[in-house]
Amino acid sequence: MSLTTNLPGLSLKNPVMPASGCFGFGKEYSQFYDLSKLGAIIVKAATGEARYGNPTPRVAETASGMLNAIGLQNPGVKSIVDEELPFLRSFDTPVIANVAGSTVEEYVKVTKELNRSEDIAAIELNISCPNVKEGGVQFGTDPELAKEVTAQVKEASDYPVYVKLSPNVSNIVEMAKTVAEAGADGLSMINTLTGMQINLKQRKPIIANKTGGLSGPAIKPIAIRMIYEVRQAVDISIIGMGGIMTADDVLEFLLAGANAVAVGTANFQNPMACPEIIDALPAVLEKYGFSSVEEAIGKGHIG
Amino acid sequence: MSLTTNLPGLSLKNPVMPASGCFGFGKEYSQFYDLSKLGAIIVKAATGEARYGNPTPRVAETASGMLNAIGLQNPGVKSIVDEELPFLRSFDTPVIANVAGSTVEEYVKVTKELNRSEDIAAIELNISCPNVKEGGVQFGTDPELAKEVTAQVKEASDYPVYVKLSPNVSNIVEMAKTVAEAGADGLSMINTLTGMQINLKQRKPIIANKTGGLSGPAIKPIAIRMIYEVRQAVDISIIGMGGIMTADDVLEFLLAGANAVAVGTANFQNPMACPEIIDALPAVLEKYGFSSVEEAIGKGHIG
Amino acid sequence: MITKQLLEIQSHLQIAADTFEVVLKSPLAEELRPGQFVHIALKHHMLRRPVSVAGVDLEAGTFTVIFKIFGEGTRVLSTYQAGDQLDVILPCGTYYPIDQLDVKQALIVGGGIGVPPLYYLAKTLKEKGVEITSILGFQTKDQIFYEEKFQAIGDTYIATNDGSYGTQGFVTDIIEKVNPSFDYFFSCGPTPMLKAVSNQLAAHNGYISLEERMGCGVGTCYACVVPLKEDPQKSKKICKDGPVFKANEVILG
Amino acid sequence: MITKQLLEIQSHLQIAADTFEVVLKSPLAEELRPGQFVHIALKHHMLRRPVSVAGVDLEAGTFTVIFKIFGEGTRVLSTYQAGDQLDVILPCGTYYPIDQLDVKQALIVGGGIGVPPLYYLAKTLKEKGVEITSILGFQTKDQIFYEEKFQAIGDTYIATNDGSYGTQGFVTDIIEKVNPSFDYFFSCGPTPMLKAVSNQLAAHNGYISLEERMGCGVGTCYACVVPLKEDPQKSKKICKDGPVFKANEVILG
Ligand SMILES: Cc1cc2nc3c(=O)[nH]c(=O)nc-3n(C[C@H](O)[C@H](O)[C@H](O)COP(=O)(O)OP(=O)(O)OC[C@H]3O[C@@H](n4cnc5c(N)ncnc54)[C@H](O)[C@@H]3O)c2cc1C
Ligand SMILES: Cc1cc2nc3c(=O)[nH]c(=O)nc-3n(C[C@H](O)[C@H](O)[C@H](O)COP(=O)(O)OP(=O)(O)OC[C@H]3O[C@@H](n4cnc5c(N)ncnc54)[C@H](O)[C@@H]3O)c2cc1C
Ligand SMILES: Cc1cc2nc3c(=O)[nH]c(=O)nc-3n(C[C@H](O)[C@H](O)[C@H](O)COP(=O)(O)O)c2cc1C
Ligand SMILES: Cc1cc2nc3c(=O)[nH]c(=O)nc-3n(C[C@H](O)[C@H](O)[C@H](O)COP(=O)(O)O)c2cc1C
Ligand code: FES
Ligand code: FES
Repeated sequence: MSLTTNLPGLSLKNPVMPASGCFGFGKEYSQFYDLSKLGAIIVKAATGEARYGNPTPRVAETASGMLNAIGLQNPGVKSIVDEELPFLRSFDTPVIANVAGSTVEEYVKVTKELNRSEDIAAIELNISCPNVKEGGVQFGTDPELAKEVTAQVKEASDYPVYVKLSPNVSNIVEMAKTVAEAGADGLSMINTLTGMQINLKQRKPIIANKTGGLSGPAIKPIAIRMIYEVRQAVDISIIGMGGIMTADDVLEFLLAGANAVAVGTANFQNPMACPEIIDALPAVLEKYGFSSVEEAIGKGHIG
Repeated sequence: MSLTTNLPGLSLKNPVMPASGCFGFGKEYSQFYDLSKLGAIIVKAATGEARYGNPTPRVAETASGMLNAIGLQNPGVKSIVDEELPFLRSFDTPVIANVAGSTVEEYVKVTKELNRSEDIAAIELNISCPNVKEGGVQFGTDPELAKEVTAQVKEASDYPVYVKLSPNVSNIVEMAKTVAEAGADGLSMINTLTGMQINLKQRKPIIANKTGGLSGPAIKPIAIRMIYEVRQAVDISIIGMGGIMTADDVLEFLLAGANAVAVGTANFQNPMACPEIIDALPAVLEKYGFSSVEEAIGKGHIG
Repeated sequence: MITKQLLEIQSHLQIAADTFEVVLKSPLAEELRPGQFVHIALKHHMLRRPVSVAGVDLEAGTFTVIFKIFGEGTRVLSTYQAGDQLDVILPCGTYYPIDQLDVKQALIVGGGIGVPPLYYLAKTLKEKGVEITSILGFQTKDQIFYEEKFQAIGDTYIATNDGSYGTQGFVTDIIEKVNPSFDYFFSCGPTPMLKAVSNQLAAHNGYISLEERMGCGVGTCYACVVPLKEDPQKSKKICKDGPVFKANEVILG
Repeated sequence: MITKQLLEIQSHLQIAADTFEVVLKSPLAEELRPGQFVHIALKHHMLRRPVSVAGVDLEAGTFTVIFKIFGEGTRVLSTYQAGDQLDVILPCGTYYPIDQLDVKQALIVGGGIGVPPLYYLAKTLKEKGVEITSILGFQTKDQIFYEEKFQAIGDTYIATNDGSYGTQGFVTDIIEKVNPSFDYFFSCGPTPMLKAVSNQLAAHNGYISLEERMGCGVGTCYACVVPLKEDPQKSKKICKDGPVFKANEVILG
């Protein structure tokens, strides 16, 4: 059973990678298993300078999901390139850096700084973080801004660029087309949906930032729908994510049209989620009549 | 403990009503309990003529939610006015009619036909049904169309008009402001989020219509966030809904800013959901220090 | 009167591969008629699971359902034990209108998990003095259940898809071979089977029982409709107007 | 080495109002140090629940946790029984660095569910010959647990918010009244208590243990940070760099 899948700049031994923000820079989970097992690794967002992020509480639990408003806390791109990424060299798996910012200039600056690194294989352009006051989600919901930032980052980057789309839009296909035309090598979808939970005792939102991003199985139907629709409209590669917990879920994303998948929230519930899903995938593919991962991609579009 | 709440045209004995499409026209659930118990009843959508709706399967189960693509099946507004609504006369609870259509003309026609009925207290203008090919969701995602249909229906209606918003938008506050300015007496939010589930065996979407509307606890954080945001921007009444299963959930919606709430999917899991929630509500309000429903409305906005 | 009840499981037995027979005690057991179903809630699942009534024991005040593990919900159901409680809506839907029919000889045609309701029907007909011929289809030998119970009621023929037991092939093959005589046929099973049987027996009077994914199970949500032959723009609800229909009444998908 | 393990519950006892003591068997029990926590998974819940280690039995290869029902997750945990299995990540976080400290007299200040880790700490200190004074706060009398166990280790004072037992008021009232002598204090409890205690004892060396809502519990997600006094734009992760901090190291919210 071949699990390989090929995307621009990424020849993956299997289609499963941890999602940005749910795996730090790999150190912690490397205590649980050999990271070489992973198809790839998407690391936590990098911004131009170190960021503190939002006040706590930053997470809340919801029905089949969770809210988070970390607010892009990270040590800044320089420190990431010099102190975090080298650790991942020792593993036989490609690394994807996640680029964030408040202005087009910051996105470009981060991208250029990442060109310095030889530890990455691609960048994921995060225009969809709903948890920061400036930038973040606006880039992901306004096609003009999305186009601008994509074009400039693509121009600046030595690596293939995957644009990470926000699901908080009226028309996901329009956004996908826009960034594809602006030069994106691939898409990454979906980021979280903006949500809120109110603490009945305290009479205020649980998350200090008030709103947070909803992730987990709760949003899987929305992710599948968006990937399915985008797959029919653009032909660049898609890294699919949103609520993946099992190898069955991975196959559902492949059928919808994803070329590879990322696993986010599931890592928190089960630090062994990624390797367990990878181990289970061959049997699931076989059960549903597929002889490879590549064969399954986009096969949910008949009828 | 006073459970009353007052909205335009609706003096409710309690804030809990079944949501449109999840209660038919009341007959079936009247076998389970006395419908007079309910704060109000929102009945299934009415269109100008009878509609068959979508092919089956029309529903699927998801993590803490469900998808549906009924496609506005209904016997047509005339038959609803003459044959369905009179049944609800015998109960001591106001009825809200749900108005749908493919064109502004159809919406207006349905509204005028409903003026004939003496069995309703308000109408809910459904500009957000994601499951019909024409009309439906476009009205709910395009502010210009939403404004137009709201203004015309308001003009045509003898009853207060609650506009039911779609959550499938980049900017819910803009939509709310737009319909408020166009004359809406109240808002009803949220309708379902567009989603999909793929059948791994059949390699195609489970729902024959491919996409369906996601409802249930999975979407509650999105509903709460949208109501909270809209509450800060417009001051017309809000009927809140999306994933309500318990009296705790009702209080969360009140704190977010809803003046009353609707219960949809929960009815399917538990036909006694509405009366059980109503019975549990006084103790929940007391537990969290409220002496009436009205006192709790909007109280989650401190800090 | 349809109600929601918490019912205690009296017994819970595996009777074939992935197939379980569950006996539930209910004050409403005696009201359950052949063809009706019950709608079972599962914790942590939004939607209930419809399962047909496979028999009623009036003295014990119990009824039986038989289900096969299909997905997650039926898998959860299979882990229950005697003494556990189930949240059930019952009785749901219509029944075979056998009191209004003048039946002397009945042909029973069932496939897979369509077999359980037909056992209750066949037993009830037999008690009224009707002569029964049963033709039952299963995928493989290890999936067969209730063969002896059917045999005790009348001539019984079994088809398996893989030929591991009885006739290899479909129920329609047996109907053609055996050519039983009957004045009404009653069929339940997967839609392709119902279609084939209805076509084959188009010249006869018959009733079929349908399945569809359900939301409410009580008639409010319009999830479970089936279009009518007389006017495909009209439909009936399987959960309320069905699951039993005249064989020529509806369009099978 | 941090790992995820399926651990069997050896005993599960209610020890005070809404408060349960659970003993778990694990090959890693001996590695668990005072101050560390374990991260417990619950079916049908996305996030794990962090609970402190309240004791270790080296011979039995078991450790103890004590939790109070707070919301849905701890309610579910309270329904488990001996023999059931729990999916647990352990050991998590840092511990009180008692091996590096020169302690002769320790003051233990705990509030509510902050008390359990302090019992393990106090017992360990006592075994090293340290003299212990414990000041514990609870809401009401029926919530008090482990009083005798603390008493067996050293002088123990109890405060209750409502005065239903011991001193009415807060642990800080007792500290003021008793004025115990100590070279290090160790405190765990609700943040307002930690703040009050840290202020009151600002002139002393001490360690506190913090709580925050967690995502991963292992240091990857940045959910559980606390800002540092030396530079509030810098932070540490409670799950990995904590939960134990020097009393003057972090800014309490
Ligand atoms: C009127 C009626 C009577 C039935 N009687 C029986 C019976 O006696 N014995 C038996 O084994 N099965 C019976 N079925 C089928 C049974 O309801 C399904 O096998 C069961 O719902 C599958 O649930 P799951 O969670 O295992 O599968 P999943 O695929 O995990 O279920 C997902 C969703 O799809 C629905 N679903 C999937 N397959 C079906 C189906 N064939 N029909 C209706 N809903 C479906 C489920 O109810 C659930 O909402 C009957 C169905 C109907 C409509
Ligand atoms: C390091 C650490 C050690 C702890 N040790 C203990 C202990 O020994 N005994 C004990 O009873 N409790 C302890 N707690 C608190 C315990 O984790 C919470 O009471 C518990 O998570 C509440 O879960 P719930 O499902 O009952 O509440 P819910 O409110 O339903 O939980 C919802 C979400 O909020 C989180 N949450 C709510 N309150 C807290 C809290 N105070 N701290 C962290 N997360 C919270 C939950 O983990 C969950 O993710 C500790 C917390 C931390 C951080
Ligand atoms: C705690 C947390 C932090 C996240 N941080 C980032 C981030 O820094 N950059 C990013 O692009 N996405 C981030 N995400 C989004 C995830 O990468 C992923 O798109 C989303 O969670 C959906 O997948 P899931 O349901 O599997 O978690 C974060 C998600 C969570 C839960
Ligand atoms: C089966 C089904 C049918 C629905 N039909 C309608 C409808 O006809 N008109 C409408 O405005 N909303 C309709 N809705 C949306 C609900 O009224 C409600 O807005 C939504 O389901 C969210 O609430 P819930 O999570 O409590 O179900 C329907 C929902 C479901 C599940
Ligand atoms: S399942 Fe709701 S109408 Fe049949
Ligand atoms: S909980 Fe994830 S970093 Fe602490």
